[in-house]
Amino acid sequence: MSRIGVFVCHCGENISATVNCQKVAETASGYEGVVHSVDYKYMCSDPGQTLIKQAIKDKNLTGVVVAACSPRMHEPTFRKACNEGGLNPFMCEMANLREHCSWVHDKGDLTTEKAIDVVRTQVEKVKRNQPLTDIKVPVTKTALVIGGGIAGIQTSLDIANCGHKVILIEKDPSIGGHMSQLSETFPTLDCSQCILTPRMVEVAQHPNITLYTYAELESLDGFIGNFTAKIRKKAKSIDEKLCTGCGLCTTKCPTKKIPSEFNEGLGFRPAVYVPFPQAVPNIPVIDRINCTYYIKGKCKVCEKVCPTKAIVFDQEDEIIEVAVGAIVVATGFGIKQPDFFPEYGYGKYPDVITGMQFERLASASGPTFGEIKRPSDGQVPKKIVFIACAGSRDEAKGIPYCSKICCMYTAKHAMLYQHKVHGGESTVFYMDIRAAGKNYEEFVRRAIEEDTVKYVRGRVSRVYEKNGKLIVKGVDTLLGAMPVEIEADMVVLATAGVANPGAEELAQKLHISYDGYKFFAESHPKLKPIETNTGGIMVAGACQSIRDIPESVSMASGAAVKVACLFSQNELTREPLIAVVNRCAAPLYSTCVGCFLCQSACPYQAIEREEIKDRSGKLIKSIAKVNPGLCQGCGTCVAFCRSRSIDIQGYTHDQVYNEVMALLNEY
Amino acid sequence: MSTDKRLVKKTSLDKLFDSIKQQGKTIFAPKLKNGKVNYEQVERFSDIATDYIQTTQSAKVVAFPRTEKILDYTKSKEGIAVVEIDLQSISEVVIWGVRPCDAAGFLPLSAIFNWDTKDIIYNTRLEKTTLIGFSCNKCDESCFCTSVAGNPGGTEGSDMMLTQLGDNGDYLAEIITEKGKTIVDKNPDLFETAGEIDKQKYLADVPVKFNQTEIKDKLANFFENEIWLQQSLRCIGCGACASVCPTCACFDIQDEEHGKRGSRVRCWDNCGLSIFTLHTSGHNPREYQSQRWRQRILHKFSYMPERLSVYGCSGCGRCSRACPVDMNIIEHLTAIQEA
Amino acid sequence: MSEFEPKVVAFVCNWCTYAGADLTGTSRIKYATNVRIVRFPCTGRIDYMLLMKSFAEGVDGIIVSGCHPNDCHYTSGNFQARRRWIVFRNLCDFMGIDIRRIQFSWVSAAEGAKWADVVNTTVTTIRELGPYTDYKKVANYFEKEVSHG
Amino acid sequence: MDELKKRAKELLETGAVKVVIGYEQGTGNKTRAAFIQKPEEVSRLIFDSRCVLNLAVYLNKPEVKQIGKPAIVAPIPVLRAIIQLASENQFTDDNLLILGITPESKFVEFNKLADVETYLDQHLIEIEARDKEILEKLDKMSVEERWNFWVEELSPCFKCYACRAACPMCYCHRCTVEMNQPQWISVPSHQLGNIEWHFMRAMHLAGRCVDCNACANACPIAIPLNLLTKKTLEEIKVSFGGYKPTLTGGHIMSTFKPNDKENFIR
Amino acid sequence: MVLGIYPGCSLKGSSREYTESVLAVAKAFDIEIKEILDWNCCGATAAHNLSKELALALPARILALAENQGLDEIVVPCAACYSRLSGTQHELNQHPELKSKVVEAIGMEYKGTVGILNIVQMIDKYITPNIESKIVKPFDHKLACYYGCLLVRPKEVLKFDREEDPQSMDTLMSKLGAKPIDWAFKTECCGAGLTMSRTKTVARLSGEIVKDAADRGAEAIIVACPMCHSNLDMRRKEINEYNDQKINIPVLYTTQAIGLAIGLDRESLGLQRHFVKVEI
Repeated sequence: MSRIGVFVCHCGENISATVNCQKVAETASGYEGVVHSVDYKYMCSDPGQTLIKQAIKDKNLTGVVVAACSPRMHEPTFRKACNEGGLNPFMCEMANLREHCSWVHDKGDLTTEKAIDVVRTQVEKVKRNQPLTDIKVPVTKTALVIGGGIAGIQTSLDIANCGHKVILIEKDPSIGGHMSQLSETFPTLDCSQCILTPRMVEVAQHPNITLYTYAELESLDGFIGNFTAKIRKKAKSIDEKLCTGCGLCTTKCPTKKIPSEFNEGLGFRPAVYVPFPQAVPNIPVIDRINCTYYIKGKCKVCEKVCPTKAIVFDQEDEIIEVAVGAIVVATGFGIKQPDFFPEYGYGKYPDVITGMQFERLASASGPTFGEIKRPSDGQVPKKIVFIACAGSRDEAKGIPYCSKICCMYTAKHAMLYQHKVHGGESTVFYMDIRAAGKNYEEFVRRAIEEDTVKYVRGRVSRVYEKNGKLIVKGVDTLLGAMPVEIEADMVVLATAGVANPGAEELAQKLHISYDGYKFFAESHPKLKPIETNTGGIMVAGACQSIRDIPESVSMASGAAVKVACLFSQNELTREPLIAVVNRCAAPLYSTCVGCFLCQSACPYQAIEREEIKDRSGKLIKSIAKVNPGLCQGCGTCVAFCRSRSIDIQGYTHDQVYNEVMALLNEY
Repeated sequence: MSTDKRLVKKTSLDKLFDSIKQQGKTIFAPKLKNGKVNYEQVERFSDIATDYIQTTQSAKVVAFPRTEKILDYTKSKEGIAVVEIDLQSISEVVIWGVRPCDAAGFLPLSAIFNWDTKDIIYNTRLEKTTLIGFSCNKCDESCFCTSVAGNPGGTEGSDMMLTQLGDNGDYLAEIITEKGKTIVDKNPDLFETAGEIDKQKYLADVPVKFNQTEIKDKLANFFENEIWLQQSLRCIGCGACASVCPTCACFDIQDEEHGKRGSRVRCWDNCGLSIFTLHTSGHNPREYQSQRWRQRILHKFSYMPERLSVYGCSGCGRCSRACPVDMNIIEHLTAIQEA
Repeated sequence: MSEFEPKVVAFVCNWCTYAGADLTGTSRIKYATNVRIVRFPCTGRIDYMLLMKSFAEGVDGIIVSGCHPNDCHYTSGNFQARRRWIVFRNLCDFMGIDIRRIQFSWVSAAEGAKWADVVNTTVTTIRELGPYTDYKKVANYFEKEVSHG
Repeated sequence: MDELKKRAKELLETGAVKVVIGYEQGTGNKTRAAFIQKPEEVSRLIFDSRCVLNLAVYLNKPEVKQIGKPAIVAPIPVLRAIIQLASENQFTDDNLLILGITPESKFVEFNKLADVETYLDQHLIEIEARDKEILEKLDKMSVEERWNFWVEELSPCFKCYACRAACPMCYCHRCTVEMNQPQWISVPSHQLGNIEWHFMRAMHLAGRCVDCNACANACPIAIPLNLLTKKTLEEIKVSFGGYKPTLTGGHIMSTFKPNDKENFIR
Repeated sequence: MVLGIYPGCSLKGSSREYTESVLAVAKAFDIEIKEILDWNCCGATAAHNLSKELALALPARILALAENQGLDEIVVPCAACYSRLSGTQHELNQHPELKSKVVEAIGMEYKGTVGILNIVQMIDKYITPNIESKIVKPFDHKLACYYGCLLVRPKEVLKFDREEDPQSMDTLMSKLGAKPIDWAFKTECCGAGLTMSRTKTVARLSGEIVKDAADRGAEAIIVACPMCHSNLDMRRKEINEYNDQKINIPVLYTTQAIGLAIGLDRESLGLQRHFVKVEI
């Protein structure tokens, strides 16, 4: 039998000015199961709380209703008081007499009646409350970081410096990401590699970081604090332990004319290669698609020249399994590729290049050693046109969003061009200049004012070649939509940043959501921009949305903090207000019939499959099971389950049904 | 009392109806709706269906309604206050157009409701009910009253039995009980004297399909037999058969509660449903449909004759007609007899 | 006889509408006393059978309210709920259940004034519609003695 | 038909299946389910327009499961039910063989559930004109008239649950009406409880009902309760682009589109 | 094989040769072309500037006529008409309430199910598959395929070729043995309806087109739109004045090019009607 205590708070006069608190308490004392009912001036005060604790002891209460302010205000207070009084904290409910009653209604019988009704619903609810205990989930204090760009590097270093183990995987042969390809960075124009490479080396040498390059996530199981990741280490055809990174194989490889990915196709690399001189690790891989040995079955020059016998042609992909407690996804972005801009002739005219290609041309380590030369004939372009928003903010191209970084790097490109080509003429076609960042606007102004870059506000309709020149047809909207035609030597497209081609597949492996553009979705756009909907998985950098370097780095550090918070406990403690699938005696075991339609309804992938087997191991039935580590307690599955086999603790069918009954009937 | 025989003119039937109606009685009679004929409260004689073999549901609803309130209660800290239903409030009912098998069904039903405790509510309802039977001049492949000791002109259970003498003919009225006589007494003009009439030749010819005594004997040692599984494979375990059966008497007691007030209600239950025997522990002694099918047959043809000396079947064939998967009771009983 | 006072139940989510209603309180915006609020974690948790039971137990009007699309605390509970309501409402209407008596709304934690408005307009609508006697008649089977065949 | 019988015989002879679930002649003009377990009994199998019982309902029956792997004679509604059930994890390719029957009563065997799914693309659910007319008639009524119509129609229901038993989609081991803590739906049959039961049944079938009419055919007192599921089917078509059973991709009512259209939320 | 045709005003007037060549080519490939009876104006550029409903009702009536006359598929050789008809069908299928309004206005049953083909689609579907065996004289010329503005736009409605740098005509011409040139004016504006009111503007716009084609060595310009044809062909005098250069490259319809390749009589293709003499 329930023994409920009702405590009606006056809240000074906040409640009692309009509600007859005494009458509320008196009426409540008449309800079946209510053994104690009082009103008091300030329930949340020390004496008020003592009143509750004392009553729990004296009257041996099994449940408490505090009729006071909003539970969003003081529920934790009173649950704590109950706990201290010796009652399970979840046996306490609040009736909202202040925000939902006294403050919104005038003094009168109707207001008091409403207060009585509200108290009664909570009495009937609390009678059906179950003592609950917080959920404890163990934590494996190793983080998996996916992607070795600047975000992945930063987050790995931060987590590792907190004293936690990190496994960093990178799909390419070297870490460094897009940042390693950049020439100089806005708005300071410091050399990208100069600031990045020390961090890359730090990663390689950090005792807490295990680095797997040329590796990708194969699959992921488990949940927050307890993931099991399978990692595919693609065969490099090199024994990493034996290789000293001397580079002999790469210089002797007879297949030398493979377009270099690192140089965006503007230079060449051999079939056994290190993507760039500062690569970490400094260990080559054999590109099996282009290697003569793999194509024709003979060559093996690299094997012959390797002083440490590190070449292993028959090496196979290796799958390793690691246990991790948290994951940071930092897989970066992709760049919209040719065919996308037939009107700009990208792919057709060699001197129409992307911004990233320009980075390589401008980079001291690039194919031209930093000299701006046309890819077609190696001439220095006298006139250059930069087209901003090449694809971005263009619904017709399917990319309505702003790629965010292009305004800045275009200004930088124009500036670099002006610095490198004296007397050169550069024009930037733009829609708007979006330079919201510390020193960003100043940087753009410098390009325009000091470096005399010509900014034309208008779009380019077409680029075509005529007599060895690239004719750029555009419009100057600031001069009354005047058509502009420029005979340029080179055109640079500030191509839209897009999600990585493999983003969707990866998201499905990780069970995280993604938006219509395949960027990974954050849990909340304002308040949880780093977490995903799947507990324990964070996002950092441009895989969530296009980001520049400082943003990526801050986000990466933010993700590291989230991971460190998680790892600061030995066990995760979570409120037990989560869904549970009922279990009952044989032969039913559960009323769940295993249709698993709840799985598609759950926003958190918290519903798993549980197999019930007899003693001989024969499957009796498969039923749903809620993973307490993942469930956030929204209850969507509950309302969806036809057989009502899932219920949500704290808002069970029995509780809410009787709340409604209590509202509408006399007791 | 010995059966008094009278003649009612076909053209007087409506007058008889109106007269009963005027006496303030509620009349239930077969009525056509959605292509099915069922007992409904009927206000006008012309609403009564004429062309039908048998109503979908049985007449038992009058004495044993599908849902009836037994008592009201109010809870308080002091205890529970109970108000039982007022038997006086039960109204006088006439069922018009009861078939012999339906009327005969009240015998096993009454046997169940009186075998230990006398069920006052049931008995009161039955007492306040007058059954005006119409014997059958037609039958269909589901009819088998003659196999269970009934016949298409059987008077058992009825208070008055009307038999139409040929198509468009007048009616022979057999006055069977005092209640029947009361009707005659109230309408002496409508009941003419009848000569010597052999009603047999006006009745339907219902062939005998099996021998129920033989089946009863057989069932005594038939509990473990594979026939139950074979026969019930296509049974989907609904309660259609029990709901339409004139002799099925299983009921459930439910409290319908609204805050401190509530009502205790008696309502039909169905042994065909798996939940019927489900224990709170989760154990179900009749876990499979075959066991529930066995129970249905054994109950009607073995347990009831043994314990109550009356067979639980009047041969109306409603279960076969209502069954969505064609569980034909004649076929199954014949198979048992032949097994 | 005193004027008809509609009984209205509101099923709301904890994160947006319940908080919004709290804000109505802190802003001291007055609204009709007829409404009683039942709190749920999310609109996705709200069971349509509760709406049916409310009518059966005698309410005259119902408010169901949660976070605006894209603002759900649980990201998609309100989207799931919206689908359910589309079908639910259609079926109600088809069965002759008066859907004018069910008001669905999105009220965010910042929309204290909107909450007061939703309550007041709903109460006014229901007051004009009068008590839901059609449903009450069917629900009140106490008054009927038996259900015959 | 001969082809079907031949194949059924073969399957039983080779032991590929233990039972063939099909239709046979029943009492009078009725047809009924047949469970053929011996090759020589395949001659009992029939198929014609009277065979409307949805045989998929037997696939979840424990006694039938105990016989062993079944082959099932499956006209379109049964095929639809099979796919929906498979999507609800009730069986896989391994434990079922499908002897399909085209709308022209031709035999077509399916090797995989996925083939059935593809086949059904050509046979999308279309509500019959006759039923559409009734739905339209009801739509034109006032709310009060519709309410009275349904009170009238549903009041006689005595809750035999034949509709539930005949429905392949109602396979829950414990139906919500059998839950009693809380008791969502009154056990006794009365107007309110009946309305609640049929309402809930229609909601539970929303996005799952394959429109086989088994429920209405099963009702001993001919309540047109399939109108409710038909109405939800129509609404799903209007609001979410229609329902077709699919093996993957979630369920209409457990998925959503952020731009689902409605005009009733303030 | 029966195909409906909606000619529109141009094909009955200034562009008779287009009609002639379409019919001649169709005949050569055993396609029966049935003109929609009682057709009306498609609304062209004027209607949608006045009233949205009118602009939808005019094409809808044409489509309804086609439906009611039992035509499942129609070819619309004029690019502007094609754009209007396709746009209307798309819009009405998307908006049922608009549809019912328009149906009421035209007073005819309208389902919106007729297949609408532009000339290139029609050729692709019914002619290209059988063309190889019919070619008697490969059309071995350098050609500038000119698409104009309406043939491929708007993409979301037509879902045909890519808007910028379209390729379908180029592919088609290659099949005839021609060498389409890569040039910059495929979809540039020809000046369209300004040909009457602002002839100078048209001369400049069309002039750039013709000049680029000529500069890149094209021997002919291939078009799929009567308006484009008029401007590039009929306005050649003004064009040449603008360019201050005499450019004689002819302008041919796709169907005329096909006709020549399969050896049809030049007269039956209406080549004699061009202002710029066709000498290839």
